[in-house]
Amino acid sequence: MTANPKICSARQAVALIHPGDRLMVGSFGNSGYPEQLVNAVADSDLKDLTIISNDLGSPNVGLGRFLTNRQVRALIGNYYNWNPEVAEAYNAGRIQVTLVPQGTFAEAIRAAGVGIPAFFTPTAAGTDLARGKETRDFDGRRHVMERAIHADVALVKALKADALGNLVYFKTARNFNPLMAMAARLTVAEVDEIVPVGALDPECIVTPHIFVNKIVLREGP
Amino acid sequence: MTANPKICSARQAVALIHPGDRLMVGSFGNSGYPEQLVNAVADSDLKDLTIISNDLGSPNVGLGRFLTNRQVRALIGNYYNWNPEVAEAYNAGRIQVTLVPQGTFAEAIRAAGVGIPAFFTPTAAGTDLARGKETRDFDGRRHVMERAIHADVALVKALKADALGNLVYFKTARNFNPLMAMAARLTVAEVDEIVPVGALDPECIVTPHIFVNKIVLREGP
Amino acid sequence: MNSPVAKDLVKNRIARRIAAEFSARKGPLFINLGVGTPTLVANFIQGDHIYLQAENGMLGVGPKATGDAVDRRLINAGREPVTETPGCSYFDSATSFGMIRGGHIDATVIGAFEVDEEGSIANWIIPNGRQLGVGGAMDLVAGARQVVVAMPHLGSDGKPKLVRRCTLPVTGFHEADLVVTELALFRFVQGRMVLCEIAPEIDLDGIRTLTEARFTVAEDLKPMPV
Amino acid sequence: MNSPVAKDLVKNRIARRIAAEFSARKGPLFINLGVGTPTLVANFIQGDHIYLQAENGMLGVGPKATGDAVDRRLINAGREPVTETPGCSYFDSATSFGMIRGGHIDATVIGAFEVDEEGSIANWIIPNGRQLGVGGAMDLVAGARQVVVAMPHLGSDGKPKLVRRCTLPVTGFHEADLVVTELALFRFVQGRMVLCEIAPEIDLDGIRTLTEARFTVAEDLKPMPV
Repeated sequence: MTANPKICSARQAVALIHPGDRLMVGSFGNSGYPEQLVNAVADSDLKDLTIISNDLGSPNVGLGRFLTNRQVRALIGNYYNWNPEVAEAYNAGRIQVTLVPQGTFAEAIRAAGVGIPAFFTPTAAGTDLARGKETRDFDGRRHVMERAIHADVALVKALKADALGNLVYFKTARNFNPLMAMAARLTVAEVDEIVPVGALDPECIVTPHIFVNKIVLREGP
Repeated sequence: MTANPKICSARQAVALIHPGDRLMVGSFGNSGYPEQLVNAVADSDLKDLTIISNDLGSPNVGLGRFLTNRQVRALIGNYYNWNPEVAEAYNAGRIQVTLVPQGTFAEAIRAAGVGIPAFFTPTAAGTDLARGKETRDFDGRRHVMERAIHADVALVKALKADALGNLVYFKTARNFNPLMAMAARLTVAEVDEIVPVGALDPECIVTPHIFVNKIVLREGP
Repeated sequence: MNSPVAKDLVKNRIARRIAAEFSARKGPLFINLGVGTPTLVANFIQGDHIYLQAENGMLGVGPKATGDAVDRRLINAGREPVTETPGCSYFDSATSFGMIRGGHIDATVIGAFEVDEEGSIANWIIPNGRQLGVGGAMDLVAGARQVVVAMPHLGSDGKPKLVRRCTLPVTGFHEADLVVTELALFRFVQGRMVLCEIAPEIDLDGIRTLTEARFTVAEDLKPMPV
Repeated sequence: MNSPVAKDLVKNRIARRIAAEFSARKGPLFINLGVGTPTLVANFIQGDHIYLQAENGMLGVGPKATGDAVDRRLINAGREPVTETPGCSYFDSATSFGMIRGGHIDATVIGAFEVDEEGSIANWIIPNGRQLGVGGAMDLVAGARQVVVAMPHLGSDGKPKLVRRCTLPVTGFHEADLVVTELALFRFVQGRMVLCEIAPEIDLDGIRTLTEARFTVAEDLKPMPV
């Protein structure tokens, strides 16, 4: 029997990321993020990364390690108040930050995954976060045109994968993970368990294996 | 104990539809459609309906009954070759027909549900189905702007509802049902079974009860 | 200026009044509560017809989790561990904000730095260089059917938070429907701010003094239940 | 004009050749098969690295269902009852076409009325007033990474189906990547049609006679395996 070519270690997965890549990471406030993949990136020599994520964890914790380690060139996300190092680095001119309202952020990542290059949303119309963006009225209401957000690599966290790469999640740890799995050229899923093909209910699979290129089994307790 | 106000009969549900309404109906080739609700509409005096559905069943079968019964003013959908009465009625000038590519149709219904008034897709660019529609280049490729497709009432078919109205589906009978449940002002779900609240796995609920206004239990075998 | 209401009473009074607004309404009612005072609203809601949504992907949020029930994988949008209610469900963030943007959420309760007389709300940033975050604030004010603002009548600097025109970066224009402070309840009716209830500690002149925004007074102005 | 290949051999020959194309490729490979000859491709695919998608909401479509396994609630996009394969999954039509439009489907195999020398495809309607349907055809040709056309070399009227410019309403412009008929295999390379394989029943002059579209001949023109 040949080994499953989708299964690899965190270190092997991180070797597929290149300096300067646009990297999506599922997360919401240090919950539902691929901790061992994130640590493997933080322990690597990767630099100049654009990190696309809801937030950036906490200082030197979770995704925050990327910034503490000076691996970040740019951030695209929506809420960095949980990690004051972001504002510091931004004010010091060390990183670029693009704030996108959370719902627009989620929709733009989905859009990238499903081949929609742009869409209109009422969110943020007229505000500072719509500056420079095209606007347009639909049904008498001002809307903003938002572009899809693509990535080179997505690191996502799921509860379980089957051996093909079908994924299921756990409660609110689902967050942006299923969206990001669709939106990158390469998707790596960190999971707590790998189960045999057929062990997941076909009705309950959230991310079909077509979207998953590599599976990393979380090590240790 | 008070009766569950969401649960009603097919006839009671159909009484909530008005002549001239835009009516969405989940279906794909006589599979995964709310048969008893469709029959209740066909047996009613409702007229001048705009039917938004993938196809229109077969002549005098399923959704086809609406047309055979002359209840249709307009159709919005994508595949009517399974029901030759549609082309006949269209050629005779008895109904309007708007063809939308199937993927655009699905996305436009979802868009209505999630508050996106318009989006761009590469599908149909340059073809007869994009005639009169705004086009625009993104990343060097021609795209068509498509508008959200809303409805007054959605009739959907699910396998089970819990008493709140959370829904799960059965295999490919899922089709457009979860999308349409989001896109109408009033959503009625026909189900094979109503289970107690808590009986559906929260991870596997496809349509949260926020999208469901009425539940009709399918009667008979 | 100072509020005549003791500081430790403010939050619960506001939360209780907003909860009463929802308790009286016919259900089912789907509500998203922001962090801070809005979260307290859940403690005062009467009736089982109200379902709480958390924009990080949950409908049917239960009370805060304590002890062994704490799991970092089950949190609300304020990162607090919470519990499940029967019939709850989970979904991704695009679906969650689809509920919000698509007009399926009946009400959102949010805090604010400023609300102006046109109903515009500033609640996402104070430009001081220390904050870089918007979260779901703009989606919520644009998408929820009713936008309820829960805030003290005066800022910590003693200045009115109900202003003629927002001075801080705006979260959404003309979005506020109801504003509840410890001193008053205002509704926006056809784009105009109307004082509908007034707390026992203050009179109309007092409200006018502590409110920069211009407002009309409801014909049936009522005492605010406290 | 007539094809030198017996009519009853045409469909299986085309399907077998396309299947060989996929069998030789590294997996996993995700493929959407249209109705008719494209569906037959599944019968000839070798290897377990290929997964079939049905645009009505299924990944991992198995063989046609027969007998007791027939359930109208488990069908492919051609309304045929099908079976499951291990690891299959179900999803709504927006997600299904998201897979297609988003470039996640490696190949789609479709029939066509006409393909022109620029790779434009006409396969959705013959304007005769009897048809009113497009289905997923336009999404598939626009979205799939590789568009494979499976069709007889000549129409039932004996005219070439490989034309200079489509005369029927077009499904998508410049979308064809590979065209397989019972007589030849053409690839579109940098926008130009190249004859790569030729069937044993015919020679190059014969192909030119039966093909209106202009094409170049591959340096390593090969016999088409039949």
